Formats: sequence, C-alpha cells, structure tokens
Amino acid sequence: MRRVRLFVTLLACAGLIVALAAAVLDVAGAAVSSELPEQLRASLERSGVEHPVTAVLLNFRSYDTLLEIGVLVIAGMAGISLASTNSLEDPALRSADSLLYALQRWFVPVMLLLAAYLLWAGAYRPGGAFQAGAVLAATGVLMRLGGLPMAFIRPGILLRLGLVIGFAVFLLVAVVGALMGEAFLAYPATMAGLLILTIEVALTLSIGMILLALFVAAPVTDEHEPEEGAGS
Amino acid sequence: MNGSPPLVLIAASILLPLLYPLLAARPGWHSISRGALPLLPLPALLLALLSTTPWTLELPWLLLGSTWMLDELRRSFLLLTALLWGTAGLYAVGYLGGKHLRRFGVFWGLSLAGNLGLVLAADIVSFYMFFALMTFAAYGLVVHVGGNHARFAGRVYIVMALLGEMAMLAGFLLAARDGGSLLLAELAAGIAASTNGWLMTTLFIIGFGVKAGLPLLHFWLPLAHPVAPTPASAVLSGAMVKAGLLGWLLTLPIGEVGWQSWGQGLILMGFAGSLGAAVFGVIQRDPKTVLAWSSISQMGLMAVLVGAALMAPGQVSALLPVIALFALHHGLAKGCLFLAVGLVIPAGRLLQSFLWVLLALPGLSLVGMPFTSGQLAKAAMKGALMVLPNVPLAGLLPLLLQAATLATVALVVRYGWLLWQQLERGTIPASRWLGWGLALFCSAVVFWSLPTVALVMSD
Amino acid sequence: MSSALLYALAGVALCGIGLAGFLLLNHLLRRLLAFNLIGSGVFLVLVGLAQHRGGPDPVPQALVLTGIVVAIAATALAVVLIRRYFHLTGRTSFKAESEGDGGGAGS
Amino acid sequence: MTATALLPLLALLTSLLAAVVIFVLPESSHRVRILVNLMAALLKLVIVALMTWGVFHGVDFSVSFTMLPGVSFMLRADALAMLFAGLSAVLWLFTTIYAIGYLEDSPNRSRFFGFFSLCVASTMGIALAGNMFTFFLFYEMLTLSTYPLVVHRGTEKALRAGRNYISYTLGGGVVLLLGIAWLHGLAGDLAFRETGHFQGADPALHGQLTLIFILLIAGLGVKAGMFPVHGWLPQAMVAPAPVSALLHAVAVVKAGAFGIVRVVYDVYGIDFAFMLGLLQPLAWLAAFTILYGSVRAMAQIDLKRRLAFSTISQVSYIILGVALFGPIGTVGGLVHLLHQGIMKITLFFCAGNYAETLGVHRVDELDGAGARMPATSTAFTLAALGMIGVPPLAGFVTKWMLGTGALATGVEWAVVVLLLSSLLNAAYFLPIVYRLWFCPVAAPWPGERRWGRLETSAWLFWPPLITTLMLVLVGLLAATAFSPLSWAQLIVVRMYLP
Amino acid sequence: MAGLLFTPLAWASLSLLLDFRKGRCVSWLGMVIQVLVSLALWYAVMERGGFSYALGGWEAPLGIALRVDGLAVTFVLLTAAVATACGLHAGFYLDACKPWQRYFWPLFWFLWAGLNGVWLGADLFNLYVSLELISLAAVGLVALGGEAAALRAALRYLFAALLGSLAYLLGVALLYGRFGTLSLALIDEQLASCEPALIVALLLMLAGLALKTALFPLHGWLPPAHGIARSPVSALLSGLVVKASFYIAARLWLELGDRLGSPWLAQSIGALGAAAVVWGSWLAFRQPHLKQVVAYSSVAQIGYLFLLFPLTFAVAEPVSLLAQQGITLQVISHALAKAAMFLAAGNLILSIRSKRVDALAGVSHFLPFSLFSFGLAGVSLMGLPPSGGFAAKWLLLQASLASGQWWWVGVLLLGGVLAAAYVFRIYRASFLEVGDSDDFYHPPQSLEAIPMILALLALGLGLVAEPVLSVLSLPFEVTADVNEAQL
Repeated sequence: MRRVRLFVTLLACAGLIVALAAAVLDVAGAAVSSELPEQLRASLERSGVEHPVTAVLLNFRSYDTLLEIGVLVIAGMAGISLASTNSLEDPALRSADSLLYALQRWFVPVMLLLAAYLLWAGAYRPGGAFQAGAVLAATGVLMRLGGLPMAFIRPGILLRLGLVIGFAVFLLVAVVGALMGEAFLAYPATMAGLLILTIEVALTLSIGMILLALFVAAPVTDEHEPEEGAGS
Repeated sequence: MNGSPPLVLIAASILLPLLYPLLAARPGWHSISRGALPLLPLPALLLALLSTTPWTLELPWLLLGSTWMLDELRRSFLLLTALLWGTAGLYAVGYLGGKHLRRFGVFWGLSLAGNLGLVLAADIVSFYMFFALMTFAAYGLVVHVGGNHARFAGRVYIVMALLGEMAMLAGFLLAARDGGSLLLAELAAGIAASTNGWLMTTLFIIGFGVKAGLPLLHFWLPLAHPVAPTPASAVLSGAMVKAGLLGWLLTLPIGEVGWQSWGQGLILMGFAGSLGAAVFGVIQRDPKTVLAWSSISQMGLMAVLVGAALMAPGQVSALLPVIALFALHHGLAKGCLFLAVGLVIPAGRLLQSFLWVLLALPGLSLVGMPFTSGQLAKAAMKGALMVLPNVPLAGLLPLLLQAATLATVALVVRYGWLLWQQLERGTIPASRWLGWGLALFCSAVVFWSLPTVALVMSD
Repeated sequence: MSSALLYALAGVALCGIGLAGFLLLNHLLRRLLAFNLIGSGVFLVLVGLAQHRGGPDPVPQALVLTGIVVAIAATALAVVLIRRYFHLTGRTSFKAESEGDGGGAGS
Repeated sequence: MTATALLPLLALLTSLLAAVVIFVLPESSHRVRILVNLMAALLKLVIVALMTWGVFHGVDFSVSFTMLPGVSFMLRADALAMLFAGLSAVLWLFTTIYAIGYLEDSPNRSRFFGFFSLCVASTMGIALAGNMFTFFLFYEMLTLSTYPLVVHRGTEKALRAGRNYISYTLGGGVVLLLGIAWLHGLAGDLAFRETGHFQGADPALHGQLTLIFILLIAGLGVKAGMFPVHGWLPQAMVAPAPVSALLHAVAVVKAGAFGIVRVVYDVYGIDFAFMLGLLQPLAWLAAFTILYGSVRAMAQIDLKRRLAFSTISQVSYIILGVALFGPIGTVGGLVHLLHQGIMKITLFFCAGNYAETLGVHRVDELDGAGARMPATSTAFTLAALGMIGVPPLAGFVTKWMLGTGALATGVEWAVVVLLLSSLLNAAYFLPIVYRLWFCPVAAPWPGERRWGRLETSAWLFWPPLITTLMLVLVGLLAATAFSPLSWAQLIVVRMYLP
Repeated sequence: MAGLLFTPLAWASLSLLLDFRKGRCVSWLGMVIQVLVSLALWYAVMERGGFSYALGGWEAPLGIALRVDGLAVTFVLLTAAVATACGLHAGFYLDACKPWQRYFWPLFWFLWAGLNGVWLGADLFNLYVSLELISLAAVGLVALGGEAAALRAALRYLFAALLGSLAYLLGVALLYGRFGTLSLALIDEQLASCEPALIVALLLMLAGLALKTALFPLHGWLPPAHGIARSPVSALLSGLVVKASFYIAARLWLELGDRLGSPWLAQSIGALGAAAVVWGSWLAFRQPHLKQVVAYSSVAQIGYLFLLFPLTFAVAEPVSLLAQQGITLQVISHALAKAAMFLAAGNLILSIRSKRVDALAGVSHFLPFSLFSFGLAGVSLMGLPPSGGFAAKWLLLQASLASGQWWWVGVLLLGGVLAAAYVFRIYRASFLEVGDSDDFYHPPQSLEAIPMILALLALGLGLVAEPVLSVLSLPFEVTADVNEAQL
C-alpha cells in the first residue's frame, strides 16, 4: 500500500514536472506584447526612487507591499498570541561566556550599521526595508542567543507597538494621500521620495521586530483553556 | 301551496319529533319526556286530517332543494304512521322503566321524524334522508334492551339495512341522472325511458325490499322485531315496514307500460313470502316472533299488490287505494297485536273473557273476519286482483289467496295460543291499557272513518 | 535557451520535488521545508520565465520579494505552531491521530 | 397599495405576525397568548369573509412581485382559493380554541402555538398562492412548520413518527420541486388560470408534460396521503389531537389535495389533462386509495389510527372528484374538501376529548362513553354518520355529487367504489358508535378527569359541538348561497365556462 | 473606497494595541463605519454602475487596479453584514479574561481587509497576497488559545492553504510569463485562443483554489479547522473565507474559461462538486459533534458552488447568467445561513456544555430561540422556500434544465434531501423530552439575537432575490472616476 502510494505520488509529481516544463517552454516560445516595461521606465522618475524594484514595491504596487506587511504582522501576532512569555530575552540562555560577549559587542553595532545602509541603498540599488529588517532581526537573534539583555524593548504594549508601527505608518501615509484628494496609496509627486523613506524606516523597525518576535515566540504555557462548552 | 294547511303545522309535524331528543336527552326530566311521547305525532295526525286536498311545498334552500307534498296515497300512510306511533307512544309511557329512558326517547323521536318525513318527502334527496334517518335511528330501538340477542339482531339489521341503503342510493343516483330530475314523481317516467331501467328497478326492489321484508331480504325482521321493546316492535312492524312499501310505490315504474314481467316476478315473490313465512312462523315459541313472521307474510301480500300494479298500468288508479287500505289495515292490526304481548291479564274472570275477545279482535281482523278491517281489505284485494289481465297462474290465483288466508289463520292461531300460555297475571300502568285500547279502537272503529277507507268503500 | 529559462526549468523541477516531499513526508518540519522548496521553485519560474528574453524585469522581482516575505511569514508562523504542537503532544506529524476527525477530540 | 392587494397579504400576515408574537412571548404569559391567538383567528376570519364577499362579486384580489428572474411571488384570491382559505380560517378558530384547552398546563406552549400559527399562515398561503412557485413556497413552509407539532410530545415514538413524516413530505417536496422547475423551464411562470395553460399545446411537448404531471401528482400525493405514499399519516397520529385535527382536516392532506386540484384545473386545464389520458389512472389510483384506506381502517384498534386511515380514504374522494372529468364530479370533489375537513376535525376533537377526559385511546375502551360524555359522543356519532354518507349530513352531499358526477360522465364503476366505501366506512365507524351508546361501561376509565358542570373542559366542549352543527348545516342548507356546495358550483362555473 | 480598504487595516493596527474589552468597543465602532461605507459603495454602484479604481493613481498594468462592480459590492456588503454579526457575537461570546483574546480583534480586522481585497481585486498577484492575508489571519484565529487539537487543525489548514496559494501563484507566474501583465482584464483582452501552457496555468490555479475552497476530495482540512475554532471564528471561516478562493476561481473561469476550458474539465469539476454535496452531507449526517455536522455541511454546500463550472461552459448567455445568479445567491445565502448556524451552534454548546449532538436532548424545552435560528438556517441549507438557498437551487435547476445538463438536477435535489437529513437529526435530538429539569445555561439575549437575524436574512433572501440579483447585472464602466470614488 505504501509502495503504491509512493509510486503514484512520484508519478504524479513527475507528470507535473513534465507538464510544467512543457508549459514553460511553450510560454517562452510565445511572443509577449506587453507595454509594461515601457510604462515602468516612463513612470520611474515620478516614483520618488531610482531603483525600479523598490519603485514597484513601494510605489507602483505599494498595495501589495502594504498587505504583505499585514501578512507579516499577522504572523507575528499569531506567534506572540501563542507565547507564554512577553519578554524577548531568555534568562536561561544568558551567557557568561566573555569571549562571545565581547564578540557580540563588536558585531551588533556593525550589523545595525549594515541594516541602515541596506535601507538607504534600497532607493537606487538592490536592498531596502525587508533586507534591512532581516538584518535587524538577525541582530536581535544574535543578542538573544548570546544572552545580551534586551530590556530596552519592553514586552507588552511596546512590543505590539513595535510590531505594528511600520504597518501603521505605511497606512497613515496611504490614507493621508487619499484624504488629500489623491487615490488611496497615492503619494504626492513632490514628497514621494521622503514619504517612501519614512515608510521604509518604520517598516525596517517593524520587520525586525516581527521576525524577532516570531523567533522568540514558541515557548509553551501549561495553562489550558477548556474547549468550547466542555464544562468546568 | 294550494289550499294546504298552515306551514307551521307542516314544520311542527316533522320538527316536533326531530327536536324531541333535545328534551329527552336532558337528565332529570324523565317524567316530562316520557309523558311527551304520545304527543309527538299529533301535529302530523292533524296535518293528515286537515289536508283534504293534495298540496305541494317547495323548500329550495333545504338540502339540494327539496319538495314536500301530501297526496291521497301519502295521506293514508301519514295517517297510519301518526296513529300507530301515537298509540304506541301512549303505550310506551306505561311500558318504559327508568333505565336508558333518555336513550330510548332520542331514538324514538328520530325514528318517528324519519318515518313521518319520508312520507311527506317528494324529492329523492329528502326521501332518502328521512328514510336513512328512520333506518339508523331504529337501530337504537332494536338494540335498546341489550344482551346478546339484541346485539346479534341489531348487527343483522344494520348490515342488511346498509345494503338496502346502498342499493337505494345507487338506484337514486342512476335515476337522478337518467330522469334528469330530483322529484320522485318524475322517477317512474325516467326509469321507463332509460336503458338502465332494469338495473334501477332491481336496485329499488332490493333496496326497499329489505325494509319490506321481501323473501331472502327478510332475515333481519324476525330477529329484530321481537327483541325490541314492545312499543318499538309495534311501530317497526306496523309502520316502518310500510316505509318500504311506500318506497316501492314511489320509485318503481308503476303506471308505465312494459314492466309486466317484473310485476309477475314480484307477485310470485310476494306469494312465496306470504306462504313461506307462515311455515316458519308457526314453529316459533315467542308470540312476537310469530307476529314478525306474520308481518313478512302480510307484506308478501302487499308485494303481490305492488307487483300487480307494476304489471297492469291500466289498473293503477284502482290498485293504489287498495294497497293503501291494506297497509292501513295491517299496520293498525299488527300494532294492536304487538302491544297486546306486553299486557297483563287482570284478575276478574268476566273482565278476562271480555279482554280475550278484545285481544282476539285484531287477529280476527287479520284473518279477514266479517265486519273487520281485514274483511274489507281482503275483499278489495281480491277484487282488484281478479280483474287483472293475464296474471301468471291465473287459475291458481284464488287458490293462492285462500292459501294465504290459511297461512294467516295459522299464524294468528299460533299467536293466540302462545299468548294464552304466556300472558302474565297482575297489574300494569293504566297508560299501557290506554295505549293498547286506543290502538284497538283505531283498528276496529276509527279505521272505518278514515278517508282512504271511505274512498275504497265508495267504489 | 537562455539562462533565465534554465532557471525557470530548475524552478519547475524544484516544484515537482517539493510537491513530492510535501505529499510523502510526515514530519511536519520536513513538510514545511518541502513547502519552502516549492515556494522557491515558483519564484524561480516567476522570475526566470519573465525575463528570459532581454533585460531584467523589475516587476517580477518585486513580486518575488513580496512573495518571499509572505512565505517567510507563513513559514515562521508554521514553525511556531509546530513547536507548540510538539510541546503539547510530543508529536511531529498528523499521523498519530486518526484522520478526518481531528477537531472533535479535544481535551 | 390598494385594499385589493392588501387584503390577501393581511390574511397571510395575521397568523404570521401572531406566530412571531407568540414566539417572543415568554412561556408563562398564558393570557396574552390566548388573547393573541383568538384575536388573530377572529381577525383572519373577518378578512377572509370580506374577501369571499368580494370574490363573489367579482373583485380581483391580487398582489405580486418578482422574486427571482422570471419568477414572481403572487397571491391571488379566486373562488377556489377562497374555498380553502375559508375552510382554514373557520377551522383555525375552533382548533385554536380547542388547542388552548387541550394543552392547558402542558409545557412548550409557546413553541406549540407559534408553529401552529405558522402552519395556518402556510395554509393560507397555499390557498391564496397565485402560481405554482408561490404554492410550492408555502407548501414547503407547511412541511417545516408542522414538524415541530408532530414531534411535540418529544417521545421516542413521536420522534420516529416525525422522522417518517419529514422523510415522506420532504421527499414529496423534492419530486414536486422537480416537476415545478421542469414545468417552469418549459413554459415559464405559470399563474393559475381557470382554464389551464396548455390548451392546444405543441404535441411534441405532450410526452414531457405527461411526465411532469406525474411528478407533480406524485409530489402532491404524498401530502394528500394517496396510496402508496400514505405511510406517514397513521404514524403522525402520535401528535396531540388538535394537531391531528389540523393535519387531517385543514392543513396537510388538504394542501396536497388542493394542489392536485390546482394542477389539474388551473395549470394543465381539465380538458388538456383529459386529452393526455392522465385522469383515468388518477381516478383509478384514487379509487384504490379510497378502498384501501377503508379496509386498513377496519383493522385498527387505536382510535386515532383508525381515523387516520379514514382520512387516507376520504381525501381521495376529492381527487376522485377531480379526476372524474365533469363539472358535477368536480363540485363533489371541491365540496368534499370542506366537508371532509369539518367532519374529520369533529372526529378528532372527539377523539381528543375521550383521550383528555377519560384517558381513552383505544376503540375497545370506549364502551359506554356515550353516557359519560353525551355531547361529545353525539358529535362523534353525527360526524361518523356523515362520513358514511348519511343524509342530510355533509358527507352525503359529497357522495351524491360525486355519484351523479361519475354517472354523468359514464364512470359507473366509481359509483360502485363510492357505495363500497360507504359500506366500509359504516363497518369501521358503526361499531364505535355502538360501543359509545349501547355497551355498558366495562372498566373504570383509564384516566378520568372532571371539570365542573360540563362533561369536559369548556375549551374542549364547544368546538366539536360547533363543528357538528356546521356539518349538519352545510348538508341541510346545501342549496343556499354561500354554502360550500354553492360555492363549489360557483368555482366550477368559472372553471368550465371561462 | 479608501475607507473600505483603510478601515479594517487601521482598526487592525489600532486594536492590536488594546486589550480585548477596549478592542471590542473600538471594533464595534469600526464595524459601524465599515457597514456604512459598504452601503455607500453599494449605493454608488447602484447609481452609476461599476467602475475600476487605480490604487496609488497607477493604472494597470503598472499599478494595481480594483474592479468595483455589482458582484464585488454585493460581496463587500455581505462581508460587512456577516463579519459585523460575527464580531458582535464574538464580543459577547469570547471570554474577555483570557489574555490571548486580545489578538482576536486585529486578526479579525485583517481577515476582513483580506476579504475586501479579494472581492475587489483585479490583479492576479494582489489576489494572491490578499488570499495569504486571509489564510494567515484565519489560521491565527483557529489557533488562538493554542490547545493541541486547535493547533493540529490550524497546521493542517495552514499547509493546505499554503500549498493552494503556491499552486495558484505558479499559474500566475505562467500567465505573467506569457502576457507580461497581471491584470485579469488585460489578459482577457490579449487571450486569443487556447494554448496548452495556459491550460496548465488555469488548471494549476483552479487546483490551488479548489484546495483552498475545500472542494472534494481536497476537503480534509476544513472540518477540523471549522469545527475546532470558536464559534464566531467558525462562522467567519465557513461563511466568508472559503468563498474568497472560490470567488477568484469563478472570476478566472468566467473570464478565461470560455477559451481555456473544455467540456471535460467543466464536467469533471462539476462532478467533484456533486461528489462533495453527497459525501459531505453523508459525513455531516454521521458526525457525533454538533459543530462537525455544521462543518461537514459546509463541505457539501461548497460542492454546489462548483456546479458553476459546467453550467456556464458553452451554454447560451441567458443560461449562463441564470447559473451565475444562482451561484451568487448560493454564496450569499450559505454565508448568512452558515454563519447563523455556527453562531447558534455555539450558543447551543454554551447551554448544554457539551459538543455532542445527543446531549441536545430536551434543549428544545428551554432554548427554542437559538434552536430556532439553527433551524431557520437549516431551511436555507436544505434549499426550502422561501430561503435564499431555495432561490439559488431554483435558478440552478432552471439553468441545468435549460442547458440540457439534467444530471445536475439529481444532485441538487438529492443534496437538499441529504441536508434535511442532517438538519433534522439535530432537531430530532433536541426535541427528545428527558424530564423537566432546566439545567441548561441560558445565553444572554444579544447572543441569541444575532444568529436569529442572520438566519432571518438568509430566509428572507429568497423573497428579495430579484433586487439583489439586479445589482449583479449593472453595467461596468471602464472609465474610472477616481474623485467620486473617494468615500
């Protein structure tokens, strides 16, 4: 039975590969008559950033990005909703290893710097808020694993505020545009660059927080809520 | 309504007995409701006496539109019904105990209403309605006494009555279609004209034959009549069986040409019943059963007369009064005989012999003694039958008639014998005597002054 | 055949392999990895197919970036759930319980 | 909105609103509930009377709006509608009164009366429905609103009966829906019209139309309790007596029978249905059901079950009348719709009285009940005689009309069926009557209760007497204007002479 | 317009900062706004017909456009109604003392935002992101509270959702590779004839979406997830979330199906739907737990939706319209009825303190209101008049008959009967009388009223089906009028 299942599954996957490959080749052979690249080039200067990917991400298709951040916030939220601890640091992991500690003291500022650079560079070359946020989160992970105290981030309200700040700023900008008579998510052409930078900064912070929170959140509480209606 | 009695009288003659159950059903009013029994048919009697000319009454709002009428034939039946129920009612006042009195009163009233109504009804639906009312209510009278006998008799009665009703209903349905009219008067013509005439005639002969005790349809009669309380037996045997006869007269194609063989068949059936009943009757041990068989026997003779009317369209006008006369005679006499069964012989010797003479009187009348109603009826019958053209077994007719008389004699003798043996000695309420006496009076005296009789005698 | 198309075909292969893994593996983490494999395959197809002729197209790159973030979010959430599930039940797969009646049997 | 449009809606809403109010009322507010019940019933009676008067004088009461693309919700009061509406309005009043007494001191009254009113609202909707779609709408609503009534007692037996009931009726509903949908696909939205819609339809469609007809009749036949889909009816007898009365006399079986009348006359048109050769088999089926129900009834010991089989038999009279293809037969069938309702409701009231007052449920426990409960027993006797077809009671008028109708169209065998059925009716009713009046009380009553002066509670006492009076009067005064018979004749005149 | 997208997201972030009680107050305010905005948008579409809305001022293909047509606003309004009801119910129903309940509100709002995104989306990739938003929020809601069974269900749900999304995205990748645009409308314009690669793409997308919609035989994840979640969450999931992926599938099919589909494909999808109807109903009938019954009923009801595929493929325009209207009604009525049913089931479970069906014995004595709501919702599921379910069934019947695909008639009718079987099973259980003791917990009036209102809406939908459906056929103007659209 198992063998049959294995065989069938493998066969199906092979079939999928063949079909997909054929489709890919078929598509590759067809002529594309899209005006998208021209439009993109034409609109790039109005976008407020120079790098096309960032422009697409944060201006042309900023709605996608907004929702994407929403997804991240959800994940972070769902993560901490399951967590029993509110703190980002784990006392059990606090290390007394002085070498590691010293190393970290060197690494952390460098990584922070790197994050800032990535963020700034995003405007004209590969980089941007997500990359910066990821580095930020990595810094946090490192600090946690290394046992650095992170008391500066208060659990609870501050944590949640951190989670949501990027998203909130993004949204605020979006709606301000709408209130000023533009479409939802439209930036005034003159301020586009500045606004995008603001959003990116806030996003970086939030993304870092979320990824860190997700890393931390998973310990377990022993407290059980009785299932719905199961009686006391 | 041409010269008819006041409407209120017509209404009262039906409604009084019909609504009487409401009075009878009241608990605690025993003496009043019992006392009212003989009064119930009084309006009807008055109506019959006052209606010197035929009248017709249209009641289009009732049922499917109904018509009531009273002609000579009906008047005669109405008289019989009213008289007999009245006397039996009077008798019942003294006869009934307290037990189930209310129930008896209810069914008595309903049966009476049905019996009176069917006489007055001139359209199919009303007739059928009253007939059914009488049939079903009489069941209550039959089983009144209770016990196994009564229950068995009741079951036989109701089954046969239902079969009769169904046959009747089927006949009426067919007749209504083919005749295109709901009036009884137009029934005969409708039947005669229809291709289904044979079917309808058969259905009617059977349907009413059950009530009239035609041979093979008679089984219920010797069972039911004896078990009923005596006054009820009297009306069952005296009045209600006559409803069957009236049904025949009203529904069969009498007066139409071409029903000779049917008439002949009916005559044969009638004689068969008349003679056969005597054979069974004389071996009975209960005077009431003997009387029941005697009723079958007498009804057989009446069936002979109906058959004769069916056979000879030309003679109808002569035959109808004869039939009415015979019915009247038999009803009154039979009523007397039944009521006598419930009597008690008083102590005084002289009184006893006088009483026996009186007791014998209706019996002798039945036999056809001179100066009795029976003699007149028999003579009329013989006269009417003898002049008929091509009667079957024409030669045998006198013989058959004599045989019938003989049968009657045998039954009456047997009845007298049983009565002699079984009649108790003691005292009974006066109203019983009064009822019986009144019945006897009607049969022996009033009879002669009744309009129908006068009509026949004047012929 | 351009190199971009090669990427796309590699992505196709990844999809197939990932799907097989997803369907055949029981361990939850492995399934999650298989899912990530499929995800990578899809992104490769998306980017590779779109820019197999001529210059880079920034739109699919941006899409893929978004897709990656979404995938990361989902993966992270899944990891949290798996860890907690493991902690509560000591199980690393669905198999242990009877199939089809997962919701009913609560504490 | 004019009065002509408002009245049908009002007729519907009186009981619908009553239902809502009753549902909302707390269980303990008996007086308010009784008041609401009675007021609604009276109000409805007045409205229906008004509409009847209007219809008689040719006023067109109708209201409609489009519900779905191509389908409209349509209420319309024609003469036939008023026949059924009148029946349910009148009998609702008495059943309500009866039910108030019957359920005194029993739990779940709020629920009961709520669904009860809902049930009547559905019946009213069925009566006033102006097309097949609307008819179906209320038809299914009826199914649903009667279910809680059937299972009201909540016993295992009641629940089983309820399941049975719902399986049958929903199954029938599905078949009916198929038929209606198919018909709709074929011919569009069909408003009921007195001569039908298919006069001179394309012969190519005849096959389909025949099939649809069979579907429709099969679907409706379930509720009408036709053989062989009558199985739910005797089982549903576990319901409280007023419910049985309602199911049998007014609502459910009548809805089925009424639907068949609508389909035959107002959708297909009698001539067309005859031309398709559909009426003959229908008549046979009805005739068989009549006899079958009667024969089965004889074997029942439980009083209500006996009445149930009697219903199976009696409702098919209506269908027989419809299928006889003739105006007189139709009159008979239509008038039986009412007459059977009055008679059957009386019988069930009486059966309920015996059960409630004496604790008697079986026929053989009834010995001597006539002396203890004369009024109820009189009512029972008269209703039973009416069922047998004894003149001048309601049943006789029906039988007479059916009989003459059958003969007029040359269907002589139907008369034989009628007579045979009358005999069978007598065979299972008369023994009961005999026991009531002529048998001595054999044993103490299983569960006797006493109420002051009357033989039973006043709520229970009067309804059967009033319906008995009605069943006598509708027969006795059949020839007057506004009697059921005259009304049925009016309908038939409008049906046959467009 | 902006409000529609903005409010849920803003409220999501706002409520994240608050605890459950404060979040509740804030959320109720938000719901009011959402309902008003939805109504206004609906009214606008009623007045002017549909329009297209370019986000950020960037027209497709460069930017993301929203398509605001009759269908979309109908669903937006439906979402507003159902979500509001669930939100109100949840406010009373959930235990405010549990610390994790605070996360209910943000997840709830994100879910709502995602749903609106799907209804209005006209960009294939944006739809993907919206779907993921919905999926993750839904998974988060299921897992909320974090006990083992819930986690298990949530994980199964998550895996299914992710796999489905990726399959969909793969299809999108192929389409983008072929057309260089993500706008569904533009693809529709450029698609001239059938190409095998595009069929593969369509199949992938449909398969992914079918998995997310829990089409038989891919339904395994749904009953545990919907059954284990808290009742308001179940109501949201069953009522709205599964419809989102179906909505996308239906839009794809209606836009591209006529060229990329084949009778074979249409019929087999229909057959799967039919199988879902039968199998789901049967399983629902067999479930021992109340909410599992309702959850399996969702599987069955979703099956109906997939009859859209055969009934709109290669049939005359009016027939296709009938089928579309029927399916739309089915979506709406199922959303309302199922939400009502889950909420009522939640109330019932609260009062009997057990999840089992047979524990319902005697409850009809004391809790007729919730039971009544349950029953009314059941009426719609059974497809009995005058409910929306009936109207839908009627239209589908007509469409089946008119298109000559009579075999679906059997499915539709059989489905109704089977639904009756499981609904009446519940009723039967509750009508059983077991003594007079009232040891049931009586939920507050507000909890009872909400499912009642939803059930009545579902029931009355059939009566007003015509006006509801008339919105669907409003004209769609491609000329976007951005300014007026700002609400």
